[in-house]
Amino acid sequence: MVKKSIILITIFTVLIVLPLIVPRFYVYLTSIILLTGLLATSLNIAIGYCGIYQFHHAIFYGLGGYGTALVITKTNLPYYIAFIVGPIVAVLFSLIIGLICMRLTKLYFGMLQISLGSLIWAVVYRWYSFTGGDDGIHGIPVPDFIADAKGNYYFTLFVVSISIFILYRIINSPFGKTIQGIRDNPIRTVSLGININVHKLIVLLIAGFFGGVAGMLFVVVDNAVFPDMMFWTYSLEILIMVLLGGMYTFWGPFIGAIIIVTLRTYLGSITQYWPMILGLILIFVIFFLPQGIYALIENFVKGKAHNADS
Amino acid sequence: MKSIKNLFFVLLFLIFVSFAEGADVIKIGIVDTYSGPATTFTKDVLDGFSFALSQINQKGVLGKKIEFVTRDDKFKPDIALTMAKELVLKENVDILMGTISSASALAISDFCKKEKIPFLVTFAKSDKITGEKGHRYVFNMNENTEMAGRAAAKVLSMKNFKKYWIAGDDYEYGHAIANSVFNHLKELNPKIEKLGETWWKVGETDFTPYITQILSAKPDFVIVATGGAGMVNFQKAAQSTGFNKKIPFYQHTAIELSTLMPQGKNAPEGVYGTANYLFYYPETKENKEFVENFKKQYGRYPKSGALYGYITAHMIAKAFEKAGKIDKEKFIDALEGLTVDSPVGKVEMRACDHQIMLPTFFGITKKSPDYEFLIASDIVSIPAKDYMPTCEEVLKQRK
Amino acid sequence: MLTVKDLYRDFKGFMAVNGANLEVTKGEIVAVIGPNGAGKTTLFNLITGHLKPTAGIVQFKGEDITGLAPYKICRKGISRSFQIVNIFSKLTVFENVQLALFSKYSKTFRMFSKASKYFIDETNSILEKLGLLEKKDLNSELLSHGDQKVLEIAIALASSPDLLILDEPTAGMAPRETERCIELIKKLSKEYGLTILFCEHDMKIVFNIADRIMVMVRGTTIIQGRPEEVRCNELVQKAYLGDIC
Amino acid sequence: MNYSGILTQLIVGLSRTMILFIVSSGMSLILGVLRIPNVAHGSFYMIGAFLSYTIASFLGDVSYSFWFGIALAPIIVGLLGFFLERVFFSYLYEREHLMLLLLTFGLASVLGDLVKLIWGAEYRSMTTPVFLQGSSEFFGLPVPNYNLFLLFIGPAIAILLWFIFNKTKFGKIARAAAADKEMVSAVGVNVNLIFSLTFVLGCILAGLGGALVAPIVNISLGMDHSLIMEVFLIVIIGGLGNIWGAFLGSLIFGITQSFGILIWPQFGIIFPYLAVVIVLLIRPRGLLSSTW
Repeated sequence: MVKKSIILITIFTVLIVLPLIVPRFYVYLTSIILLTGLLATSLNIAIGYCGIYQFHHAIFYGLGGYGTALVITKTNLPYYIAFIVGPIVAVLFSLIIGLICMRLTKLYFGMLQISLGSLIWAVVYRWYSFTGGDDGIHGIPVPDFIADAKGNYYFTLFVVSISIFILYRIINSPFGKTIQGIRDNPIRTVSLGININVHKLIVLLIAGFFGGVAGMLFVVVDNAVFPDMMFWTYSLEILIMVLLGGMYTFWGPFIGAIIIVTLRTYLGSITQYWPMILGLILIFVIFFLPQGIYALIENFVKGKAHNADS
Repeated sequence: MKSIKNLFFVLLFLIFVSFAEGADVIKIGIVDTYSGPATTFTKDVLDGFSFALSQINQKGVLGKKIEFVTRDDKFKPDIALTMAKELVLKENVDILMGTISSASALAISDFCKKEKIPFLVTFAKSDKITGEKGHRYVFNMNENTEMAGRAAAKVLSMKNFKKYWIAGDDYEYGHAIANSVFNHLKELNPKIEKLGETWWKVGETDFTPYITQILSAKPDFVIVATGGAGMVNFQKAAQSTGFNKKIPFYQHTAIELSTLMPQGKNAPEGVYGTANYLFYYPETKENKEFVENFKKQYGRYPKSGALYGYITAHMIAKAFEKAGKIDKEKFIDALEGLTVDSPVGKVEMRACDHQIMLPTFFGITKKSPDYEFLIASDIVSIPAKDYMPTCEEVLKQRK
Repeated sequence: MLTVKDLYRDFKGFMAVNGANLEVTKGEIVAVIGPNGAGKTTLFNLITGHLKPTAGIVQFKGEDITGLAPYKICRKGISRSFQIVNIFSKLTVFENVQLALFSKYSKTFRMFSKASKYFIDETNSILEKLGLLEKKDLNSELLSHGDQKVLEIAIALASSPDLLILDEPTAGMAPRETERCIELIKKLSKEYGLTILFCEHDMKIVFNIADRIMVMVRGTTIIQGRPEEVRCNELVQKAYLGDIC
Repeated sequence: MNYSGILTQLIVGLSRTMILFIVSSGMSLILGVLRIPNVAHGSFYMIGAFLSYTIASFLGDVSYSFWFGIALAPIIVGLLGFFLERVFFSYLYEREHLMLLLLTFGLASVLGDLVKLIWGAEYRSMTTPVFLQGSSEFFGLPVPNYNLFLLFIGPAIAILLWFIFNKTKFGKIARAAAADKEMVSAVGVNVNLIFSLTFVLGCILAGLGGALVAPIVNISLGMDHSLIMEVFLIVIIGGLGNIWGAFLGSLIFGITQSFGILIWPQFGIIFPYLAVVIVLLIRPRGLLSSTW
């Protein structure tokens, strides 16, 4: 327990001093990693901790981004309202989609969510006058104090840290345990007197909200939004991050996001065959690392501790 | 201990060398689409560019060599922006160029404005690039939709068509081209009328239903605004329905090699088109030489993209020479109003809006005994000054 | 305490439960027996609301609970275990039981407090009763099959039900585990005064612990009575037990 | 537009729907029997198109080259499917759907890049076979002969599949295995073989769809992605594993798409999605029974 908090504090300290020592590009990259980590973690709340087949999580990421971007570019409202509106738009759609899909389970739930999500994507993709269509919206202004790489890095770090802390608390709360029970055994949970639909809906709202927060952060860091943020293939990519890192662990998806974003940035720039590499990684993980990388690290650390004991 | 000291000196030397070498090259970052159908066009830009570089680098620019790195944006603006950031922030490129996607071009342009990096657009055709969204750091090295439309309108206004139909890809490029042609046509010849419009989704592959719709309306002439792969698909559908024999139609780039070559002898005849470059026209010494050397090196005929790439390389080299040192602001000052020689004659970078001035060729598709594919006949060359919007018109959009 | 009157359930023309009657009074252990496919599990599902009856009435403590949602029936005080192992496999033993307590005290919507601080004593005491205290930090999927069945009873028990319904509690258990389980059921009934309704294949167990037995054949109740009454009933023997009287 | 225009529009729209149907019937089989939400199905379709191009251009300008393409391309795709099923899928049937979905996504990414390695990133284009070139007049408007050919072949495939799954031993066992795998293997049937064959049949249908679509489109990278979501939705609204469901779903999807564009061009592409949502709201498990 003590060990864990030491590791966390060390990582956090490194993250705080990072912009002072590394070049701008790495600061930017770390911002992207942080917000993508939040995105993957928020998806894991639904799919890993509650067993809901949230196949189209990218929709909420995109809605959060578009909500923020549209308030900034189309209205004169203050910035902080834009930052709040993004996630709220994501939650609203999360509620609507959730209510519609709730009657179905597993694969059917996922497929209906994908079709509803594709509907939203299609509207965003086509509505030039409002959303910028396939161009997206770019050159979005943000307040001066977060406009440069350092500023938006600290803003991202701050928001992501708080979000992750909240998610961590939720997972370890009675509510968090309850949704894990729903995941493991929905029928049994019902016989305990728990209304699973209400719990699942709340989980969807939480996942949608923090997905939206990640989208809002993307606007702050990249000053842009694009319809591809909410295309179904990106949803699968987030799923891969979750699976790669470890689905039933809290930090796994974050680690998955770090790995995928870093690889994508480096390999994507030196080879055109990044999709193939991603595909091969995925196949490898499915067959040889079904528990994810975090579990591997954990076992390794535990194994070492065990060896040291004996 | 001594070995460590030696190692230290070796390291120091290596760092020095790498810095020295870094200063010895002009580094250009290219972001473009190298996967998916658009590759047909971007490969030519790249080959035209490196073809020109191989000449330029023989004597160097200010004693330095020009080098370039490429990044694939997969035709997606989000990836394009990430790649541009990587090239500028990490690879420290001096100049950015590329993109066939207008969305990518506009996204990178916004970023370059913020970072004060010159950005030379090589194939994206949105008139917003140098128009509404234009700024000091962005240059367009090829025609735009507004120019293409004006060029076509100029020629079509001399023909005797009255009833027009407009059709095209339902996205910005399609609407921009079609509106530009029709609006300017209406200006030049107010008697024409528009019977109707048809729009299909981008990436539409089978045009037969739309063609039957247009046929039933019986217009005199159809303006078809498709881009990329849609060009070939529409012509195929026109051929199989006999559309081209019933109603003549215009497509921008219909006479281009990229459209006609994949169809071989099966392409429809009698299609009106415009293009920036034809390897068999103008029959000047410069063009023949360019085609011959390009073909020797790459085993194929150069297309428009090769011209854009070629011009871009020479513009960059000449601008740096004129600037006298590697400085981004001086480079921009030098590039404004610069003229270079090219296979289509002298071309100028217009100073006011950073739009290159290229001639446009108008022609009608026809079978040829010399080639295994159709070529343009009845070619009319329209010089840049005759069809480009004026500086005032462009700058008015910027506000 | 529990009254089932003329209960019917129709699966596309197949009458899985075809006029079942059952009476359970407080403090009793009642067993439901019958050949495979007699409709025992369906009957339990009808009582606990996992299935809706086609016709008939289920009363609990004098109140009509027919067709209520399962979680509502649970809140009325009926708790059950399942035929196949039905635990929360990725949670620890402790958390399995604790989860039932969250539900019992309506804490399942608490999001920002630490789960590990809740109901420690109560959970421990339940685990102790059932002999699982030493294994409380183990991941429940690592338990032996027998322990998992016991854990299931522990979960059911945690919501302090008035009536505990056990569906084949000893299915798949090794003989020694079976014995332990029987002892446990007896103990729960005697020491804690729990009312238990269960079904079971093993006749020895049934006659060993049940106060009363209800026999079901092809969805219909044949008889309900004390073990010795049932044992010697002609109909039962013909349908099911063979000659053992 | 006049009525004859609408009618020809309908005929052409329907003929394109047939391609969708052929590909989605394959997906429906795989999803219905093997429970694999196969994202790589689009890749098989794309490979089918590229193969038929290669075969046709290898044989040159002869009248039978198109038929060779149509016959050979699906078979090669089927063999590829067999290989993948044995090497990858057969080990995952016991795992969650989620894993299978992600595996197929991984395979789709790999296959997409392999196509790029083999055929390059530029698009290809092939001509319609000589005897299907030109068009026939309907109410004074031309409908290409190739579209008429597709209108004929779609129902033919549907009837063939119906025959296979209702009249042959293999079909009956496959249907039984779809409903209850354990039961079928308990009576001594080699379920793995049945699964394998069903998967191969699904792949053949995807390859056939690709080969048939090749003459009327650009054969290009990315044709897998643009198709797969449509096919998925068709199968879902039709009911998993139901051939006629796939047929009905294709019709709904194709017709809402063509008429959506006519009615409201800018948002034409959202109509099919809207249709899917409405269908699923009314019948969450698809229009026709998914248990065959």
